[in-house]
Amino acid sequence: MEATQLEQIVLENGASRNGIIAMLQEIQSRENYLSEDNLSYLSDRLDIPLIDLYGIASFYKSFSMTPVGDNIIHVCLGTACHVRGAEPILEEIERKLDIKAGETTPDNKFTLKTVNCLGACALGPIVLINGRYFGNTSMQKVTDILQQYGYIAEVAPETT
Amino acid sequence: MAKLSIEDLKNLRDTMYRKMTNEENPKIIVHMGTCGIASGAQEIYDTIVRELTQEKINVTLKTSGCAGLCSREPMITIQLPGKAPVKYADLNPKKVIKILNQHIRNGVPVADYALAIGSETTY
Amino acid sequence: MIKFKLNGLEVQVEEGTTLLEAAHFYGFPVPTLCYHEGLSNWGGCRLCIVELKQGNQSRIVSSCTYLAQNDLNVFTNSEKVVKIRKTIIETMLATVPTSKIVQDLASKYGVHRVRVAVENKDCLLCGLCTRMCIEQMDGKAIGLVGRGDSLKITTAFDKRSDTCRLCGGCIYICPACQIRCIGPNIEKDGPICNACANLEPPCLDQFENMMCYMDPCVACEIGTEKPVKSKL
Amino acid sequence: MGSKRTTIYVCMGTSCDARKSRRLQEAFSRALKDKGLHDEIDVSATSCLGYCDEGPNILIEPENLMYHNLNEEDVPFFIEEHFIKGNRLENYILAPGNGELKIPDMTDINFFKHQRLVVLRNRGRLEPDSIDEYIAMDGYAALSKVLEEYTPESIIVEIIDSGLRGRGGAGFPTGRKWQICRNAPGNEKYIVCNADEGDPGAFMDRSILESDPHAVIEGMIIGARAIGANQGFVYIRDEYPLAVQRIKKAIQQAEDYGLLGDHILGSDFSFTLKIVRGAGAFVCGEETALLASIEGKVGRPRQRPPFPVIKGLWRKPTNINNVETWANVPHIIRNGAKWFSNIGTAKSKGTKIFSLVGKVTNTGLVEVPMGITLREVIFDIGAGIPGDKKFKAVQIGGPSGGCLPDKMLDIPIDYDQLVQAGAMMGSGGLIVMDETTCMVDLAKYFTKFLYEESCGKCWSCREGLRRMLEILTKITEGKAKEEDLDTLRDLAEMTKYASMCGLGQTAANPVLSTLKYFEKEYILHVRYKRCPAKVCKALINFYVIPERCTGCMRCVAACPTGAITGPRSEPHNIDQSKCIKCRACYEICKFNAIEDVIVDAIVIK
Repeated sequence: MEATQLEQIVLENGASRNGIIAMLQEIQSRENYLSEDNLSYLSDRLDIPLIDLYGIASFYKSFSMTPVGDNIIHVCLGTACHVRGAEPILEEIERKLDIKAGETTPDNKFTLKTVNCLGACALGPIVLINGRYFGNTSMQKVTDILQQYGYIAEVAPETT
Repeated sequence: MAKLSIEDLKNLRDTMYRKMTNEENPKIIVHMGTCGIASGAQEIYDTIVRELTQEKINVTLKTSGCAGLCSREPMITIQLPGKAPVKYADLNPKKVIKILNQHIRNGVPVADYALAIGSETTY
Repeated sequence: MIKFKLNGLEVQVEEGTTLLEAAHFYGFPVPTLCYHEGLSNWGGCRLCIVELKQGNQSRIVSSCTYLAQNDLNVFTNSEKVVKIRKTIIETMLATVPTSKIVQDLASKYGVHRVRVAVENKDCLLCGLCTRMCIEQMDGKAIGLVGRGDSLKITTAFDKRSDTCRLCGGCIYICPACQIRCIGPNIEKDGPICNACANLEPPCLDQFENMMCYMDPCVACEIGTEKPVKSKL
Repeated sequence: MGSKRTTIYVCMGTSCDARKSRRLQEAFSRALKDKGLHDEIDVSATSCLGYCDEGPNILIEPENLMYHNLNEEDVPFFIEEHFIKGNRLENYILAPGNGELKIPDMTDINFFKHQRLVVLRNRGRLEPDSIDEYIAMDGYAALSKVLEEYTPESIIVEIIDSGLRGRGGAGFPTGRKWQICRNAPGNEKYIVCNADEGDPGAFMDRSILESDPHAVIEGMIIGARAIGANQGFVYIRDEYPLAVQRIKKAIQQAEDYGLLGDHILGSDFSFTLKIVRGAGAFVCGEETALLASIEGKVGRPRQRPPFPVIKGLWRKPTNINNVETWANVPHIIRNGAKWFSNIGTAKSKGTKIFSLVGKVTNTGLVEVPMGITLREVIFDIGAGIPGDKKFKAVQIGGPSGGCLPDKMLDIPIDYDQLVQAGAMMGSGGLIVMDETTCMVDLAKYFTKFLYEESCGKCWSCREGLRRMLEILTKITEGKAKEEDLDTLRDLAEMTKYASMCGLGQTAANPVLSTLKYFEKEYILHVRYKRCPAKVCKALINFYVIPERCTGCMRCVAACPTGAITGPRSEPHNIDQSKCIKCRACYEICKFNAIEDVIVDAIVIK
């Protein structure tokens, strides 16, 4: 991100320590991750040790320190989703995309994340892709949902 | 908007209350909380807009938050002037079109899709 | 002055005194691990817990972070406190079995068994080194990063810190004590990355540009070999 | 009654009753007597006829005619016209009662019938983005009442008298909290709305903010007035984008109307409100962690005392209440403390909103008066467990709450009784579980959740949870010994007593409450390596029952690992070495041909 853009974010949030989380959120929402350069800029600009910023950024779950894929998948693991079988769905997505939760596919198409409750518990299990909710999901629906975002299913090996 | 005084607030309340309780047009409320949206309330809303813009029926279309019974979302409420509100549940665009035809245009609620009639009990 | 009861004794201390300071002043031994006089109070290790009793109600608090207040009724060694403290030491021993300080605590408090899986971690995440770095050395190099399973002590972005002066303060204060820093990028950054990812207990001789405060060196004293599991 | 020709049913539903339908009934009896018709026409009360907005309503049988909007003054005229002259009064006819009203009334549907709305009274009715509609429903009337008639002290007295307790967890009396904050030394004070609703399975705060954001704002302005604060913060979860958007807009509208800002409604009182978005940390629901987060720091709790009401944000007195608590305030002021304290039990006043989720037929948000039993909520409002499954437990109070079994369902919902039962009110998540939920697995789930959310400061919380998780994992894998249960208890005790903040102190509750009420299930796992709910993968295997399998290939297609094989129309086979026990086949099979068989099943009584 350009320094002028960063400076604008700093000024919009009071240019003080109090606004630091809002600044990080703004950077995160624009770039989808927090780069070392951006954090270094904030560190110098606001005179906060870089390690403090890194500590904050790594503490809160909505920040990411590595670039994410084009599509961000959130699987809700709230209690209501858990008792209705969210884990098998997460595992199914992990198998399909061949990544673990928190990782990004090598082609940079998908990032898979978990979230601890989206507050739409009545419709569990829930999968959220790029802000769109998929309620009452099941293992069978996973491929279908992923295909809407450009996932190409492998051709199933012939079974005898 | 000018800042209100206590007097202004009371007047505004009375004006708005009259306006809301003496609605001349049929009123449709689409319940659009997060759970409603997650189960497709936006699609319902869009369908209604699309259907109604083709015709010359005056309808007050509104949104609201969650109606409470999330497992039966998406839901809408229709209130014809002078009648009790009717809540519809488990909707899809197809059902909505039928409801618009029957309830809004002809004034007869679609009993098959309706969840309940009337309002909730408040203290 | 604040007046309260400490193990049944009427005591008085100045306002702003912690219960730990009061207990130590009056000669009651309260074990600590993440506490250090020269650093801010953290309250992480929970060894210094004491019981506050009031009528039928009782509450357990860490004495290093709890300020003395009038009319408290404090017990530093109640049955409940001792039992919980033993569980804390037991889990610490299982996590960092090589720490001399934890071994001593176990021996002092009669912890003779470890019922959870023994690991060979070298860090208690007590945060002493991070407070040393920022509060005493003005290093601002290391800190607690992440939370839950990913909590660790490291530098920003796990890279060699620009602000670190290799003072060794972090190593000096570490209670797990085998802290001989070998970072994640030992080949690239050299042995001192100040990431405190102390994986092996190497000898200090290898590091010419580092000041060692350890006299005597606990690591040398107990040898470089880690105790075998059967000792526990 | 049977000898009479006609009956007039007068609706005695709540809203008709409020419109004096009882007096209407009396007027009818009187008038019929006057006209000498009382032998032919009976007058009777009936439960709600629906059409509550049109009341008072009457139904005339057997004509099946419903009239509405009747006054007692109209009655003689009405009887004259309708019964004597035989004219239908079209103006008053509501709807032809066709004898079998196909659409049930709200008050006849179990889900709505038992609910009584205070905080959610505007749900589904108001446009959340319209301040005008909120005002039409008497919104901000409580604020003007406060500014005209109350001193800050008398607001606090009103809230204390109402008996309102914090809706976010432990249930500290709200008025007392305000009073402490008001009396705390210092001129600069803050108030905070805790909208960091982190409990998985609870979403009442989200729903309030989404459907009635102005109620929260109004409550906060009143609270600020009482406490003497001029600045407030709404700390809201970032996972609720719609709620963030709506409260933002609502604040903007309130500012435009001069309900926030300088000289509110022309008074000498000024108050501004700011939104702070959380960034995904459950522990920030804890007060001191929340404050640290607002100050732009890592959300780690600190030692209390000093309590935030004495030393909070930037070491200034700070009063924190959650969304539901704030949203109750305008209603209490408008209707009076007495009105509020008449609802509920001796020590828990008013209503409570629960999010009813999990294995229950009707899921959603329910607002019920305190004192109602859990059984009523789950079986009457929630309509019980779907399918032919049996109820097993209800988890109340979020991760820090407890799991209550069937025999505890008759305790009334009340702060103190729930704590006694080993659970807590919490923010109000009710997660219903049936026989297919494994309680050990559930304890493991919560422990894992809390371990990942622990800020990591306290050894007792971080390591206690990690070690408990280690043992629970061993149990679910069938590798645990019976001594491990004692270790589990010791670890739970350490976590509960030695941790600094509320998260740690309650983090062992899921383990402790399941150990207390479902110890048998633990023993089955440990001693007999059995998971009765058939959840723990290491303890179950899937087999095809050849007699039932029709060879439809559905499971073959569903199996993600290709473990199931078999030609069409012949019984399939599951290759145990490839099976990952994902249950996909079990759930898709239409012929109950797949059975999850327990390894080394030993039947015990």
